[in-house]
Amino acid sequence: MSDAKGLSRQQMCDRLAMEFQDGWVVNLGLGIPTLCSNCAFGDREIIFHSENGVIGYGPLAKPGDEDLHLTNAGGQYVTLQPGAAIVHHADSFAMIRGGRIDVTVLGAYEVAENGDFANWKMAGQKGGGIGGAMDLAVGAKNVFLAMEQLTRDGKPRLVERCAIPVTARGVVKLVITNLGLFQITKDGFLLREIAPGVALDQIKAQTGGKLTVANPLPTVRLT
Amino acid sequence: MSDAKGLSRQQMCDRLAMEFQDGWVVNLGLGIPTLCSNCAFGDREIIFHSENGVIGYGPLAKPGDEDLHLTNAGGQYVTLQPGAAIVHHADSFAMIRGGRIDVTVLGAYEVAENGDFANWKMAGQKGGGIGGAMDLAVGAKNVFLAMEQLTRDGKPRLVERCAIPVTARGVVKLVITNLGLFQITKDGFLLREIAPGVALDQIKAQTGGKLTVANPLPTVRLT
Amino acid sequence: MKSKIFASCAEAVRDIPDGSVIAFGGFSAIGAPANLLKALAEQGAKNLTCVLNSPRNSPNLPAAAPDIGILCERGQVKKVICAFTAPTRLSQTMTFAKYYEQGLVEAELVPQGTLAERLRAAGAGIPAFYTPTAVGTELAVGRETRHFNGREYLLELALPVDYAFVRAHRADAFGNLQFHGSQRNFNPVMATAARTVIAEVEEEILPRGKMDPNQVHTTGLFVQRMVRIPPPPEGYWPIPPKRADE
Amino acid sequence: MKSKIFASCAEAVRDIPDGSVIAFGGFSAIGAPANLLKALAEQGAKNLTCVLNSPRNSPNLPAAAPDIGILCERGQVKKVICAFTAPTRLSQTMTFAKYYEQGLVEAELVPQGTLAERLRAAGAGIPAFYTPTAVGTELAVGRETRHFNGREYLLELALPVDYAFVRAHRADAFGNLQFHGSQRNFNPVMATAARTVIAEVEEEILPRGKMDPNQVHTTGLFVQRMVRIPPPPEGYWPIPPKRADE
Repeated sequence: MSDAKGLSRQQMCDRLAMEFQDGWVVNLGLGIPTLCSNCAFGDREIIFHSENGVIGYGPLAKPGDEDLHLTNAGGQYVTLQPGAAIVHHADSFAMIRGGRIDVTVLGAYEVAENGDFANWKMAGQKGGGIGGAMDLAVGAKNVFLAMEQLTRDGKPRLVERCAIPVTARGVVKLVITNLGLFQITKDGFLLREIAPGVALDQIKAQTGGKLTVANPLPTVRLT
Repeated sequence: MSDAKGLSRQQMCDRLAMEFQDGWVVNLGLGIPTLCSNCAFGDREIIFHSENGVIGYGPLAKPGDEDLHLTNAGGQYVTLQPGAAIVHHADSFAMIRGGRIDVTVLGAYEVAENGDFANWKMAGQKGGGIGGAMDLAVGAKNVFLAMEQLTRDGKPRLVERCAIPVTARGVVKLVITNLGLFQITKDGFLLREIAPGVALDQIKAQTGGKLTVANPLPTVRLT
Repeated sequence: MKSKIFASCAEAVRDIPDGSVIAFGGFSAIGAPANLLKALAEQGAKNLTCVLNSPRNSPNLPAAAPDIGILCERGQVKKVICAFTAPTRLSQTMTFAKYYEQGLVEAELVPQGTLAERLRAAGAGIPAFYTPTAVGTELAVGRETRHFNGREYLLELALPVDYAFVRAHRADAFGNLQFHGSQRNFNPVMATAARTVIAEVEEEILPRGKMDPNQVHTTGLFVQRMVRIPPPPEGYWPIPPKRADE
Repeated sequence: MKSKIFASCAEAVRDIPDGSVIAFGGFSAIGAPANLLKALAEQGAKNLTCVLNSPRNSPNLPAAAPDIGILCERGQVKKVICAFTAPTRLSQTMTFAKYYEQGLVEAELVPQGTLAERLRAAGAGIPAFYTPTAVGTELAVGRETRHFNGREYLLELALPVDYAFVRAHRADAFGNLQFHGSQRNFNPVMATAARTVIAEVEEEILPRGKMDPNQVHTTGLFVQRMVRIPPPPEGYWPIPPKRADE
C-alpha cells in the first residue's frame, strides 16, 4: 500500500483558518502559512498583521497595480483593507511581544510532543534565519504550525524531541499537516482530525513522539 | 550696607541663554527658566523641546489666537516654529534620556557644591512634584539652574550639601542667580561673573559651600 | 466584528469593576479624557488605582477639566501612580493632595519619563528595564541598581493597566486614532499598556478607509470602545473644537 | 543653523571612518537606502559593523536593490548584526553568507523584534531590558535570564550605532521625515539609535513649515544629513516614485 498524500497545502491552511475567530489579529509566517490569507472567512473579520508594521493588509496586489512601497513580511506586494495602519518595526514587535496577536501560523522543520518547535536553522547550517519567528512564538496568544508530515528525506517532522535548534519551547497549540490536525496536549500529539483517504496506520508510522487519537476520529473539516 | 538685589529674572535668563549654541535643543523647566524663551538669540537657532512632546515651539500664543490643543510643559499656550513636530510622551522622554537635549534649564530649591541639586520636594512635605526633572537632569547634555541666591527665609540656596531630597547627583554645570554666574567645578562653586552693583562680600556671605572666585572677575554679561 | 462605537461615556464605562487599574491620558487638561472621568465618577467604581501624569490639571488653563480629585472626593480611589503628589507651588491647591496627606489615598511617585517608559514596556511585552533616572535619589533607596558601561542604572518594572481612558481628535470605526497638537502626550502610550482602551473622540468617527494608514497615531488594535463627545452643556468639553483655521 | 542638505550620497558619506558601526534601514528592498549603500561601497570605508534586518534583499521583488553583499565583496565588512545569516530556503543564495561561512565576516544573529528593541533602547537611554524572546533557545545559552511574575526573560543590551542610513519618502529642510507604506519599518527606530543619521529622500525636500507637525514620523532632531535621490540612471532607484493615484 503506497502512502496517501492527504491534504493540499491550501486545504491545510483552509482548515487552520477555521480556527480563527471573528476580530482576530493574525500573523502568517513565510511559506505554507501565507496561504491562510486566501481563505474564505465568511462573516468573520480577520486582521492580518505583518512584522514590517502593516496592520490590516488584504489580498495580494494585482500585477501592475502594486504599491511599490508596500509589502507584507514575505516581500509580497499586498493591498490594504479599510482601517489599515502602518507602524514602525519597534512598535510592530511591541504588539507581538505585548500579546496583541491572537494567532501566528508558522512553518516548521520539526515540532516536538511537548510543544517545542524548530524553524530557523537546519541541521549542519552555520547560519540561520530567525526573522520574527522567535518573537512571534513567545508573543502570540496562539501558535499554530502548518507543515508537511514528513521531511523531503521521508523522516517525521512530528518528533519526541527537536534535534535541531528550537525557535521556542512549549508554545505550539495546533499543527496541521497533509495527513491531519494535531493538538499538543500534556500527553503529546493528539490526532483530532484525519485527512480524507489517509489511514491511521500511515499517521502512526509517520509520527515520532507520543501519539494519541481522538475517539471518534472525524476526517478533516474542509468547509 | 543693605544687600543689592542684583539681576532681574529676565536678566538671569538672558545671561544663561548666551551659553546656548546655534542648533541646540533646549528644554526649559517651570518658573524662572521659562523666561529663556524670551531671549534674543540673534542668528543662533534654538529648538525648544517640551516634555509633552512638542519639538520646536515658539513664542507664547497671542490671546485669542491660541491653539487650544497646544501647550508647552508649563501649560502655556505656545506657537510652533516652522519645522516643528509632535511626538508622544514615551518618545519625548526617549529623546531626553537618549541624550538629544543639549541643555535643560531648571529651577531649584538647593544646589550643592558637588553638582547635586534639589527641586522636587520641599522640607517637611509628604508629596512632591518630580514631573520630568529627574529624567532631564540625567539625560540632558548640560544642566543649568536659574534660581534666586537666597530662599524666602534668607538662607543660601548654594550649599555644601543638599538638605532636602535631591533630583540628581553631580549633574549641574552652571548656575545663574540674581547675584552672579557660578560654575560647578571639582573645587565647588566658581563665581565666574558678578552682577552689576553687587559686592563680592555679599556673595560670600550668601553662599554656602566652597566658593572660589574667578580672577579677574567680570560683571555679568548682559548683551 | 462588533461595533466599537458606544452611545455615551456612561455606557462605555458601565462594566468597570471595583479594584480596576485605570490609566488616564492627558498632560494637564490637554488631551485628558474629562468626559470619561466624569462618567466614571457617576458610575461609582471603588478601590481604583489611577495612573496618570498629575492628579491635578494646570491652573494656567482657562477651562480646566475635572481632575481625579473628583474621584478622591467620592471615595473611589485607593491609590494614585503619578509624577506629582504635591502642587509645584506652595500657593497652589490640589484636591488629591488633601486625601493623600491624610493617608486616605495611597500614592506612588514616579518620574514622568519613567512613568511613560513603564507603560510603554507593559505594552511592548518588556517586563523590566534599566534607566538612569532617579539614581542616587530618595526614590532609589533600597532598590536594585546595576552598572552598565560604568554608569549606574535603576531597575524599573512594566506598569500594565486594566483600562486606559484616552482622548483623541479623530477616529475611524476600526478604532484608529489621531491626536492634535500636544493632546497626544500620554494617550498613545497608555493605550498600548491597557487590556481595554476607551477613547473619547472630539470629531465625528469616520467610516473605515477614511483615515490615511500612514498617519494613524494609535492603531485600532488597541482600541475597544469609542464615544463621540457630545457638545456642551451635556458633554464636558474643556477644550473647544478646533477652529476653521486649523 | 547649517544646512542638512547634501548634494550627493557620495558627499554625505565621505567622512565615514573605518571601523564605524552603521545601521541600514529597510525590510528587504523596501525602505532600504540603496543609494547611500552604493556610495559607501565606492567610498571604501573598511572594518565596518553593519546592523540591519537581513544582509540580503528579497528575491520576490522585481528590482532588488544592492544588498550589503556588495560591501562584503569589497572587503569592507568586519561584522554583521542581523536577523538572518542564511537564506530562508536552500534554493536561495546570499552573497553575505559565502563570506560568513568561510569565516571572512563575523555575524551576530538576533531575533528581529529584539533587534528593533535593542536599537530603540539605545535611542531611548535604556542600557538594557528583559524580553521573553529566545528564552530556551541556542541564542540564550550561557546568557543571563531572570524571572518576573513566574516567567523567564532574557537580558538584552542596547545597540547604539555611529551612523544610520535611512530612506524616506518626504522630508523638510529641518530633517523631519515621512515614510510611505511599509517603507517605514526599521528606519525611524535606527534613526534614534545613531549619532549621525543620513537620509536619502525620494521627493523634493520641502521648505520648513510645509510638513504637518502632527504627521512627522522621524523628527529632524535625529537627522543630520539628507540627500535627494537622483533619478535613474545616475541614482539607484529600486523603488519607482509613487504614482499619481497614491
